Amino acid sequence: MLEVKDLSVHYGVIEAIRNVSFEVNEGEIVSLIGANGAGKSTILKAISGLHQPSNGEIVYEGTAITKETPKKIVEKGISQVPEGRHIFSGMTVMENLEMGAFLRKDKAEVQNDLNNIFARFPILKERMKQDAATLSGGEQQMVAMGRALMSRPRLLLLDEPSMGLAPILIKEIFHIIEEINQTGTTVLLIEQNAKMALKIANRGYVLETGNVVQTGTGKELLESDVIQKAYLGG
Amino acid sequence: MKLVNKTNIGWLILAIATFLILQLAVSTGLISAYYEITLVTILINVILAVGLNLIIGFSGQFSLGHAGFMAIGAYTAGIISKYFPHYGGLFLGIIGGIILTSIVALIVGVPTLRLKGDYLAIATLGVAEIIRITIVNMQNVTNGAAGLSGIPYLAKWPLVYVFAVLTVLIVVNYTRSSPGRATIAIREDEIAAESMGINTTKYKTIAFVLGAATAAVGGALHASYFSVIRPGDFTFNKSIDILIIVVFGGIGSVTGSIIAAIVLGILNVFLQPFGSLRMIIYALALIVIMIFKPSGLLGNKEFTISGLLHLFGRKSTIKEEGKK
Amino acid sequence: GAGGSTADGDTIKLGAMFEKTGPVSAYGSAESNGVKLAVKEINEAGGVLGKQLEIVEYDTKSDNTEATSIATRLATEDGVVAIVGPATSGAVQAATQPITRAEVPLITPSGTADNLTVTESGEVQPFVFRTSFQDSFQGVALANFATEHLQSEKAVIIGDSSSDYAVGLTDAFKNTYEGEIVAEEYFTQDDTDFSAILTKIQNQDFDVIYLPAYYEQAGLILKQAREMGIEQPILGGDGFSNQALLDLAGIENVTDVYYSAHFSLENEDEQVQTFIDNYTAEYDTAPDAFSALAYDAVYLVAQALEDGGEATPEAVTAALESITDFDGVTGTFSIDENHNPIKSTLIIEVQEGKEASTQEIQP
Amino acid sequence: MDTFIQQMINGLSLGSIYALIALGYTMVYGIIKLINFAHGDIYMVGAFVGYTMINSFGMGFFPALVTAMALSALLGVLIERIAYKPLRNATRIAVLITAIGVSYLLQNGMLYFYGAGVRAFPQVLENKLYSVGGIKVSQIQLMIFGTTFILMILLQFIVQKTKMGKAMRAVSTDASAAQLMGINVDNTISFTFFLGSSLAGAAGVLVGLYYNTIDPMMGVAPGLKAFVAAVLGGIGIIPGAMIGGLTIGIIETMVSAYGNSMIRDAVVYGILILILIIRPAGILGKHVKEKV
Amino acid sequence: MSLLEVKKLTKYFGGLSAVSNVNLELKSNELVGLIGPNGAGKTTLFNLLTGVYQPSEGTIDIENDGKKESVVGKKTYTITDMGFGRTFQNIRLFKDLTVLDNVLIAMHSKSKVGTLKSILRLPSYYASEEKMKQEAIELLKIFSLENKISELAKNLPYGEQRRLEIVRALATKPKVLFLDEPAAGMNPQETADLTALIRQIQKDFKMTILLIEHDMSLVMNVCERIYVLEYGRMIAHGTPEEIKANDQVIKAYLGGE
Ligand SMILES: Nc1ncnc2c1ncn2[C@@H]1O[C@H](COP(=O)(O)OP(=O)(O)OP(=O)(O)O)[C@@H](O)[C@H]1O
Ligand SMILES: Nc1ncnc2c1ncn2[C@@H]1O[C@H](COP(=O)(O)OP(=O)(O)OP(=O)(O)O)[C@@H](O)[C@H]1O
Ligand SMILES: [Mg+2]
Ligand SMILES: [Mg+2]
Repeated sequence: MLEVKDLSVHYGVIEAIRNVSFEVNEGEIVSLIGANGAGKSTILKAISGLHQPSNGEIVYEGTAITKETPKKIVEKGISQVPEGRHIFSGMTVMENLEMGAFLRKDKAEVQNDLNNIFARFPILKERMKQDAATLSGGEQQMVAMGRALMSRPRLLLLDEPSMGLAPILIKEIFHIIEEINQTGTTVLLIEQNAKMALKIANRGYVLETGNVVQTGTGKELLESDVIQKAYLGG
Repeated sequence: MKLVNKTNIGWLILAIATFLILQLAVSTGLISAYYEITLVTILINVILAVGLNLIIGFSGQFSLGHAGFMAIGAYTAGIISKYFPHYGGLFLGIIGGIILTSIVALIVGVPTLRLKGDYLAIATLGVAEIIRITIVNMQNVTNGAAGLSGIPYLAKWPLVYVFAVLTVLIVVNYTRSSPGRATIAIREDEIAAESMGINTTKYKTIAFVLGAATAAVGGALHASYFSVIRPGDFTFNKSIDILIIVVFGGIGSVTGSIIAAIVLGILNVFLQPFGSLRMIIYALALIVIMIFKPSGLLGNKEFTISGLLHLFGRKSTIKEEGKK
Repeated sequence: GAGGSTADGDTIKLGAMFEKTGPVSAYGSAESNGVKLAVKEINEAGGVLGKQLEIVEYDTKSDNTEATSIATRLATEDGVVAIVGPATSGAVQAATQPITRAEVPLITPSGTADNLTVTESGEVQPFVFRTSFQDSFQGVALANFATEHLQSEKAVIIGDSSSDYAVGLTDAFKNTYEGEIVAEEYFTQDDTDFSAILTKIQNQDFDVIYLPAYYEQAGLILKQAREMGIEQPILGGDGFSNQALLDLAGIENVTDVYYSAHFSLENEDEQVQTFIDNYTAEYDTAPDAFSALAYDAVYLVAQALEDGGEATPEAVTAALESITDFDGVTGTFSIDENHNPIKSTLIIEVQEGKEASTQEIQP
Repeated sequence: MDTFIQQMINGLSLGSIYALIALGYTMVYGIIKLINFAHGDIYMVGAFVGYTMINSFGMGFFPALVTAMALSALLGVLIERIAYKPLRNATRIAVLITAIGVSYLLQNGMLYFYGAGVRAFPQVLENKLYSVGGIKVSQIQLMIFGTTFILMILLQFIVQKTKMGKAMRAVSTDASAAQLMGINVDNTISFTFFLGSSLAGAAGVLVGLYYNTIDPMMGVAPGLKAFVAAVLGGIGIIPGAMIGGLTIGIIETMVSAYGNSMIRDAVVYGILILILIIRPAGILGKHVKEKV
Repeated sequence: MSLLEVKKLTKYFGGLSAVSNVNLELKSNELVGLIGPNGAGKTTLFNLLTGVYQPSEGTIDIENDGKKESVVGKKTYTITDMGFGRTFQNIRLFKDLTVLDNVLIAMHSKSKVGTLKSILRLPSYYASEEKMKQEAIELLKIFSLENKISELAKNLPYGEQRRLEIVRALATKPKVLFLDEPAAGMNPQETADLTALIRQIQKDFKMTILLIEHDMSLVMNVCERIYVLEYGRMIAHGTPEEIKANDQVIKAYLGGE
């Protein structure tokens, strides 16, 4: 479904990632793991069209989207929960969620999806009219997640969705990711919490200072020694 | 202990050398009467811009009222030195201007500096307008809208030069000290600064008052050098002119302000013959420069002698790479 | 310095410095036009002392510091024999010191403050001249006119607090006027809405409005006052003297308006009519007092050049001091010992936008 | 009492002019956080377009108004694309200087081509004067007040309720997240300028007609006043611009009417500062303490 | 007497009570955890303690030289001076300044360097400047940041930024240190390193630490006691073992396995 070939991205003169290649098949959960600064978020930015890669190709369902605008990419069904939440301050929780459905025209369905999201995150329903900027960190994370789902993505890009969440919610989030996946959304997941990420992932890639250094099924990676040491804390 | 360190000596030599070169140029007629005016205008602009940079660039407070403080300095010095037309009178005037301006800045600073961003800009703009209108209305003292003329011409260029160097020295010393760092921290993140134990109001006020005081010096020298001042010289536009120098040089860069004052001063000389086209060219230049150098000439970096060497060093390596 | 070196060249350089951009650019631009027209005419007629005049012109941006800089540039770098301009008193003051040091004469067409040519302590500025009359003369003339011809006893003053011109006229009027001044209201140059002060004075008892202001605001005040139903006569200075006054106020509103003027568009004088025709042909708009005064200033310099017989600043200065019976479009005048023109003012009465009568008042 | 009511009306009509200019100002301001110093000059250009259309092309008032709005809008978009867009990632103050540059350019460009003198705006609408018990209101005054009020409601509706408006707000708080929602940031900002500048153009024609005077520098003072009004009402808050504009208009009038017209502006700024000290985020602004 | 005593602390935001009726006590040299679901009011509690927000009700007292002093109504910088240091949930470093400057700024209020002295550059100024620099570098060494003193804060990797925040808070010489999710965004390895570090500073500096964290591997490892907030109310308090076993906490926060 998504194929990233020899992708290189620069910030000015800094090369954030170099010749990264990986693929995501329809219906999979694929996890990217790696230390801070390895370039994980950069890859997602390149896929969403927020940052132009300097080299390489991104192919989505057979067509190259490397040079497409973010808008076109969203229209094609790719949605992202960005690192650091990036919720819209000055807008209410409700408006934030509605923004997720910006390109959708099927009003009734949108309402339906909104209800589903409130069912998943009941606290958001309570905070519906509150300025999203004043939400707690975890609540904001839920808004960001809900907002991405509102576009009914076919491919969902998640950048550290469990960051700052309470343990019970982390479990819930991973549960939700699996659920979303089962209802037909393909997921590309970035996580610090590699253990949980690899547990639900079909496959995973390990990134180190801009390079893919290891790949395998979630299970294989979980069990590999190097991974155990470097990312799972022994 | 470290009073005589390399950097200080370096700058001292630079300041004296510049002075001697200028002196030579003036006495040989290389700098004619006309270029002397340009020189003094640049020096006064340096004083004004460095002071405003302290407020905007270092404490991060957006002030649009610099012309008001300049006006207080100019009028105080103008009036006093008309009474005592000798250097004693001028210095009395400058000191009086500094004191008066500082008092006004303190009075307006304490309540308004808690305003943020553009709200503060409007408040300071208002203060400057109030100062100007007060001057217009104090007919007996200030001669109202017609302004003061015949102010004794005492601030010859060397004096202005000395004041410019002093101003730069004071501002640089301040910004590169512990209180100065505290001030910069406010610019970076007010809440974090406060959580680090910094009395933000206090340091904002210090920067504001210090900046205002330098504006008073600039105004006083302006009055003495040009002999004529009127309220119309200190409008909002004047504040904008100084702001342009600050931004053009680089917000938070003292050397940037100095370079920008020089560049814009020289640009003005070149543009003068263009008549009414010149403002069009100037406007275009402003736009183009900001588009290509949005952070100003120096960004928030300082021009240093070692940096210059470094730059040349790097350039030469680029060249070598090119050869390969 | 370099001042006198032009005598050897094939042209005589004449400096011009005007407020061509910035807040008072309307006056500076009009004067610049007057200067250019005069120089063109002089050159077409063969020049002065057998040489062509060449204008070296700069824009002061309506900024006084810039005026100092430019005056210095003209006087010391460009080698002009004389400088015409600038339009406002402040700029003239800013230019005085440099031109005095360089000993180059300056003739301001419309710097009207009393202390331009004579300092507060009574010394004559040796190199500053003007072609307009000074604020005190005009203010006194208007005050007397108000009493004698309008029989007014109670006046309201509406003045521009941001312009020294208006302040000068106000002061002179207040010092001379024999009646009572029942109210003083002020506005600034940027204002377009005068309803507050007009509503305020409407209820007061007065028989004349004294309006020392330039035509831009005066026109709007006339319109707003008349539309509001204020019908008392309105008296103003030479700042009214521009065609735009009628356009702005609307012809029907310019009634019972009196103002002092240097020249009148209705003047039958051949010289004046030629000037008006040439100016209109050149710039597609009728000249105003500013352009006329600047035009005269150039001819004044030309005459001084001829009189002095030498294209040097020294000769021009000396000749300017002794000019008598100069015949200009703004009247025939001599320069007095204080470097001011001795000329009479016309007080023009306007009814329904038409000049109804003119009266000459001698100084 | 009559005088007081008349002065109140004077204040309201002056204030509604400030408000009219401030509306476009505050909207642009609210969306891209730029003090668009050129706004006052677009207003000036609008007035000149209207003038030219009526004088040289013999248009009627309404066609001239529409043309002025369209051309101003186009100018606004053009300015944004050329002068502001390259500075998307620069500091706000850098863009502010660019805006000052644009402002100088428009002023001096018009000065160059049209000359510095004032022009009388053709009086194409008959200005009826309504008089009720000694209190006078003119037709244009009512028209300006009405236009301002309707535009305020319209703008508020657009920004708060329409999809475009929501996109505008989203772009204003987080442009990259807005892109992730499928919003075209460039188009949204252009639209903002389109709307804001067309309002400025309309204001130019209306005010030109009302006061009967236009000149290349006419945008400077109202531009500054509109900026002050926008801040006073609360930055980016559309009804705030209206309230800010009216407040300033009324204070100015009242100071002239019952105080000393000589110190009018000083009093206005004094009151302004007091209001800001009491309400640091403007009259309608909520002083939200940043969530830490 | 305890070092910090919080009684009946309440904070309303409009109708919402983000913190309600909270009692909390810290003794000298203690390491205490504060956990609770997202939006429970933990960060708000920190903000109340440090004067960023003013409480709607309740008291906060700190012991100073044997005397009880209230911090309610005081400005944040005064409270910092009285001995409260903190880090922020969303990192708030002085991004465009160097690592060293970040630390020096935090030392400023205790250094008492006068403005006039700095401008005139008296010899004593250089002495105190030098001393501050040395102290700052000492602190940075503890966190292995001494090689990065002239890097800009924003160019540090995330984990190091978190550590720098802690150094900066320590530089204010606090009696009590409030850490708000110091391990957020760190991988397990980095979290383990941080755990050791927190233990060490508590020992070396004899400091009282109150720690907010969602990472149970950190909290349960280092904390002697733990407070649990939910919907602004304190729902539990006890040793890690007690908390782990507390039904209410499991239901609201930990989740069952
Ligand atoms: N806007 C930017 N400008 C310059 N450099 C950047 C920028 N964004 C990221 N980088 C650099 O690119 C590299 C990769 O960053 P990226 O954010 O993709 O890492 P990451 O793997 O997502 O890390 P983390 O786990 O901290 O989120 C880092 O070295 C980072 O410093
Ligand atoms: N300034 C504010 N205005 C309005 N509500 C606020 C404000 N600050 C916090 N809140 C609300 O108070 C509640 C507590 O927020 P707080 O940030 O303290 O939660 P937290 O316990 O730190 O959560 P997390 O673990 O997710 O960071 C939240 O519901 C939040 O929406
Ligand atoms: Mg990342
Ligand atoms: Mg929190």
